[in-house]
Amino acid sequence: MIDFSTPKPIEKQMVALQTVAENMMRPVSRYFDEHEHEVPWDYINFMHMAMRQTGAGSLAPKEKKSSDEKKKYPPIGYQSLAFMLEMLSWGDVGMYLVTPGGGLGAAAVEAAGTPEQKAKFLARFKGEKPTFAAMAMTEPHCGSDTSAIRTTAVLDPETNEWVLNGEKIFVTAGHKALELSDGFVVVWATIDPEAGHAGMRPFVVEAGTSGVKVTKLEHKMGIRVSDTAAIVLQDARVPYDHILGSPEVIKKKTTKGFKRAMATFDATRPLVAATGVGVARATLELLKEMLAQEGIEIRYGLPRNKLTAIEREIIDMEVMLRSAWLLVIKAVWMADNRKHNPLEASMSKLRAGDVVTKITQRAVELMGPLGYSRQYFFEKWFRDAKITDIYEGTGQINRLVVARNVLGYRGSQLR
Amino acid sequence: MIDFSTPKPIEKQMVALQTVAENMMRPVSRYFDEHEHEVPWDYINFMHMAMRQTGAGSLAPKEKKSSDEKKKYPPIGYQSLAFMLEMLSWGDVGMYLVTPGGGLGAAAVEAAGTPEQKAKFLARFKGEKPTFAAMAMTEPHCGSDTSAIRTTAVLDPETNEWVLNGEKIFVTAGHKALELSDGFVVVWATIDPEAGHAGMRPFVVEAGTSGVKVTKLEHKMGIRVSDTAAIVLQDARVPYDHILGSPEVIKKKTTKGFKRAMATFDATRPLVAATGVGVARATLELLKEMLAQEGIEIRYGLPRNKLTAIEREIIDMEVMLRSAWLLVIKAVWMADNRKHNPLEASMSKLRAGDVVTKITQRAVELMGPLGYSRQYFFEKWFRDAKITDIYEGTGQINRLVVARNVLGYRGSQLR
Amino acid sequence: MYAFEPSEEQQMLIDVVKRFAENDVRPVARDAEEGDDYSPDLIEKGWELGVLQASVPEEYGGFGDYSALTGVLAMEELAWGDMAAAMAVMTPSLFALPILLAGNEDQKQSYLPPLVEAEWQPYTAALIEPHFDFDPGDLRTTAVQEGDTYVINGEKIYVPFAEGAEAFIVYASLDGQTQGFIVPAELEGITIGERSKLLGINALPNYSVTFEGVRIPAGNRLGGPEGHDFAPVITSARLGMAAIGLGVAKAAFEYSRDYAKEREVFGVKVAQKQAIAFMLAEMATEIEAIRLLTWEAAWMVDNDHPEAFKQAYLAYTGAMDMAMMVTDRAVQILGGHGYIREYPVEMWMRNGRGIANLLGMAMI
Amino acid sequence: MYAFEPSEEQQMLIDVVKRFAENDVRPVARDAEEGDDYSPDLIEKGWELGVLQASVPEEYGGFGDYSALTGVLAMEELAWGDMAAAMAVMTPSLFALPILLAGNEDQKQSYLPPLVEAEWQPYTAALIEPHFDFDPGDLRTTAVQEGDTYVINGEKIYVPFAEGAEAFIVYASLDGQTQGFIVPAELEGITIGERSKLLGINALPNYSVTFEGVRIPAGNRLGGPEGHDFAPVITSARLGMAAIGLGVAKAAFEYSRDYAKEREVFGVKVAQKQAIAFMLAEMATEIEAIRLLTWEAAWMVDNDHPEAFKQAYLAYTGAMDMAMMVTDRAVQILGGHGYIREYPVEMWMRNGRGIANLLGMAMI
Repeated sequence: MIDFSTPKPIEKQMVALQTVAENMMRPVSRYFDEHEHEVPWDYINFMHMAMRQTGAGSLAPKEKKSSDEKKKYPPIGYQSLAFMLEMLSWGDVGMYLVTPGGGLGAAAVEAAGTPEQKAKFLARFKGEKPTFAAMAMTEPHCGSDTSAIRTTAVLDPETNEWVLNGEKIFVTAGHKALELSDGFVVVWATIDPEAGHAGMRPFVVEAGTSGVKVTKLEHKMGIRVSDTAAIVLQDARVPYDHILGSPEVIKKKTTKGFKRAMATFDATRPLVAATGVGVARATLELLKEMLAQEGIEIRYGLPRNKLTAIEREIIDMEVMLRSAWLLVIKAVWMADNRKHNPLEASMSKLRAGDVVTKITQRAVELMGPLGYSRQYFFEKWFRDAKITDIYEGTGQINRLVVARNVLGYRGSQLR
Repeated sequence: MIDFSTPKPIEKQMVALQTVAENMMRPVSRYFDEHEHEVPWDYINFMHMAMRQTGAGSLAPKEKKSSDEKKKYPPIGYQSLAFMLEMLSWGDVGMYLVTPGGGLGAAAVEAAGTPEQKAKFLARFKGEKPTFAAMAMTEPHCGSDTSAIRTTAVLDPETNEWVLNGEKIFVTAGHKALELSDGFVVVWATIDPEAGHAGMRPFVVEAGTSGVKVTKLEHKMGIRVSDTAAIVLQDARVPYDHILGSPEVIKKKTTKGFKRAMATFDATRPLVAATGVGVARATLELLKEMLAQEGIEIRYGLPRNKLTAIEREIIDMEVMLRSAWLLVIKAVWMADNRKHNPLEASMSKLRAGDVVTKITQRAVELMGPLGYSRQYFFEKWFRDAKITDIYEGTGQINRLVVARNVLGYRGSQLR
Repeated sequence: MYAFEPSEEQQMLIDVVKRFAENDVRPVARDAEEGDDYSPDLIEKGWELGVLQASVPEEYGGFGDYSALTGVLAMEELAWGDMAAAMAVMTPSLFALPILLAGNEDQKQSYLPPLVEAEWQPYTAALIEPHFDFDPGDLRTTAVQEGDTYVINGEKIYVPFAEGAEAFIVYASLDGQTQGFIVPAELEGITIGERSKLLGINALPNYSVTFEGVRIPAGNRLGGPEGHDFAPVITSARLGMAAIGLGVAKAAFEYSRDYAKEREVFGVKVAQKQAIAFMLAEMATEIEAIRLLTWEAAWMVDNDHPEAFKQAYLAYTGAMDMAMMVTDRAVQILGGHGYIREYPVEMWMRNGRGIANLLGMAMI
Repeated sequence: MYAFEPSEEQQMLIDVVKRFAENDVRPVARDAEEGDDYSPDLIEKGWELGVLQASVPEEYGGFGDYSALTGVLAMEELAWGDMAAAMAVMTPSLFALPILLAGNEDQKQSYLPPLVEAEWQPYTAALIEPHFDFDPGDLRTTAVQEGDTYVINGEKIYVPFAEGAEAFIVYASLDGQTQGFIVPAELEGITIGERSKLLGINALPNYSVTFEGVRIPAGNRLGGPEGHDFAPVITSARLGMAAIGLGVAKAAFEYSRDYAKEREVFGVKVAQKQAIAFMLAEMATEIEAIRLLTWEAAWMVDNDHPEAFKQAYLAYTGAMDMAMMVTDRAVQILGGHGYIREYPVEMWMRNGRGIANLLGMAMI
């Protein structure tokens, strides 16, 4: 069966989320853009409360249901998340990024942790206070090339602790995870610098760990309300069982650990794509709304050579936007149904990155002098959009992934 | 001084060429498209006569003038050629390719030959009968990768002859050069298969050489009036002095010979670009003419968001076309003024390839059902255009060349 | 609930169509394009796959229910074999589907069973007109009511199998609205012109047809005296062309991908060059994106979704650009080989452009 | 005769401007954008390079002849330093150039020498209006003749240095034609609004200005009683923005090229990856293509070529797309570093988009 109907539970959820986006995000969106590094506590506290009440403890999909429940309703955890993220990003993608509940850090624990680790590390998101987690992968000298990571983890046999040393940058919500809440950062470090990817392991570094310091908050073009931290680890000690995954995997020098991290990307890439789609939809909707106020309606159905330039732009945008969204939905549907989806995940990410960039850039142009003004959201979304094609794998990295998949190549055959 | 005025001699020349394009080419353009491999002798004979009368013996730029003359008028040989090729291609790019006078083969002799070789090989183009020359580089197993050439040239010490063996494909006008006139083909062969580019040398193989055979004429998407030959060399023997260039260069195992061939490309690439510009201009002009008949005039000066979709397309096409042409002019101006121009040559070629492809493809779409019909030239130019981005270095090869130049990289640093 | 896998029945249909496309169509497609046309046997074999029949309910001679989605799935595979073959095999649907989608009960009963239950027959339709800004919603061919008849005047082009056709659906402007009319071929005032020569799909015989004072009974108006909504008809045409665009693009993508994996340059496979690999990645992504858009539009049609008309328009718009982009790049990846007729990609590029120009020559 | 090398005089001007851009502007550009504005000293230093002065004949206080081409060459270098700085330094030309190009002898004599011979002064112009489809050829601000005066009504935005300005050229629609009017700042009915906050060029103070029944003598109409042709004025504005686009794009291209040569990925330099190298190749080609188009348009202006208006429009159109494409790719090549304000490319991307939106804020 091919079916394009939105699951009912998601439809219900969207009503509430749209209210949040409209009433909690949009009204303060400009304020926090202009007051960089101020924290939108109202939104954060509200979301924390709301998620506790609805039982949604984190942004990661809910734990598996009993097999009985499963039969009644196929899994829609990732689909639900994609819709949620799209709508929140429609509200304000920077604010979405500071939604409490764990973000990419919790997703990594969810994807790579043992049941004990999940229990231990994820419980905090259901607590009294809003709590954050983050993922720390990038280092100053390396961007997309994760095999070049230099942060080291050495086991101290006396204390059975891991000792971490290194510097991480571009840690989304790192400040909130380590300094504004009792959260954690999942730090990728190597236990064998000679081994490349095979040596890489994820470690849970909790707030309050000595030797861990947020050294800088980046000033960014867009998504300014979201903190992007630089973190230095200097002889930071974490307990042995803070290395994510089962002990056998930990010891073997294989790339399994790394591959598991990549599997995290298969799950998170379509979600990042969804945030881009949200920004693009916001832009297109406002564009059409403002044109409608000028009496301009789009005449769907005309041959292209009878359209106005604006109509053609809008129609092209609609094609781009809808098809990007459908790629997202297919990718998360695959995730929900435990189908291997690196190809579809990267397709959705690269296309969403392209699409949101193009749509926001064209919208600023189409709106003429108004497009360039900070009185309207167009210019802000132009700035917010561009990160979609950069973080969680640039457009280039995702093209590599797609190419390898369609060509049947290993990484070594196509770099 | 920066100056964009067309030199007077070129302006004069263009009047005559436009007459040729309009009266000798356009009326038979469709006929020869539909009668593949028929030879347009009327055009060929006319052009041969005309060029003899005007003293232009070949398509290669005229020999150097005395230094007195030089002072009076800066050199415009390549510029003149670019204008000529653009106009003839505006008439019919396939027919331009069968213009007698030597084409790329003569250009190679011009660029790489000794004075004696030039005298010997180029005289024939001023003779009674129209004569052709061709360049044979590509082989069945290799396209852009000229270092992989397998055709061999071995010196027979007894006869002091070169013995050539191999197979060449995509030889433009090869049939006319070897079988329909007393012309020649410049065949690239290796004198040392282990040496890569350093072993490559150009050899003049004349019509009537035993062991040389045209084995196939390709059926092509467009430019059907131009013959594209496959040639087999089987113990083909040519005299020692048919290896182009001075003897010292010949003996040394350096890449000088190859680099000289590449210099040929610096000269010919903008000329090929010019042919693409000619096709693109033909398309845009017909498009505007047909729109004008429908009462559609382009309103230059309006903000883009007030244009119709057609106006915007036409304006974008004009931007593309004119700027591509200016890149061509700059590249040939540099050639005329003996400025090193591989960067500009490749820029003009890659952009012309893009531009003519886009313009012809969009024109077919814009013209709706008419665009797809063989009653109009749009569909023919769509087919003719695409080769511009393929032969004489694909768009990809030219991007490599441009990239190396802007990055200051050698070939080994960027492949 | 989202789901992205064809049903078992759909998959079976896809499989048989794919086999036909691969084993019967591909080997003769180039010769057909170069002038040999497709043999009646091949067209009949394609017809018997039952793509149209599966869309027609039993009461009208078929064995299924109309599903735009199933049609899209089958058409992509057919067109993967060859665009002209797909259009030739499916030409009778140009006549049957408008009747199924917009005809009244009487028309369905009269016309569908004899068409659907029999061998392939040249029933066809005339929509396209010879103007650069041809617009299905604003035709120059006119229908005027005169008493109990409609009089049709106008010029149509690219009418598949017009020569020798049994009957046409002719689209004409009636008081400014596009309406279909069932026109038997033997009526007076119909002149079949010369066979058209086109940029591509030359294996599909198609002709210009002039209608001069052609008079048909009022009952031949599609949908009966009150006429019909044109939206479902043009939506079906858009989805048909979008699906063909997917098929042509898939063919070109696969071929150029395989070529790039096979051929060497500078000591590695062409496909190992980022510039080529990225092209292929973008081609694959674009095809998949437009496929999903087309599927969703077809699903909307099947579910009477109010946005179906708009979505099919978007899918068709996306498909015309996608097909051009993908087929153009396929030629580029093959380089010189892309440009010669020994390889199929240049034909796919010519056909691929047609997605934009030939709306109305296929329906699903 | 074609030639593509600046004259000696032009090269000297390019060189001094380049030095200023590199040594004086670049080091403070980020701080200026983030709120510090440019110091009057820096603006004065830029002014004294004599870019405008070189375009004004001696009789009006300058030391050269008007040349659009020279202006384009200098403006590209200035904008390479910073777009807002280029616009700030050149703001007086928004007032002087229309008078030079379209004013009558009297106006030239009265206004040019005191402006050109003195230090930088806030003379400016008001063209842009707050509508999405703002069209310089179809303004909503109106001028109506009443006896010996014109009465101006309307709202303008993005007027550089409006706060504290000496005088404006205000563009308004007079009987449907765009005409310029010389408006001293002290007149009644002029209200300077708040400073505008924009996507980019925030170091350039600019304001909305409302004109309510502002009454000026008839002699203040640009060109005198018969008025003037608007084409040379808007052409100068288009070339000014195109040249700025070239400067911003060149800055972004060079920076991302150097970054790509420096930074390593997967064991090689980023620039050694075909995907990145090809991006850079296309950026370089596009910049050069639009540069030649802009040069040609400016050359046409200087040679009274009948196509100058159209060509400048094409150059400007090309420049807006080129600037966006190049600056967007520069950010992409820097990846995460492209997105943070520690590096300049994100600013260039925001400025680059402005080429399309800010027509009328610079002239050459």
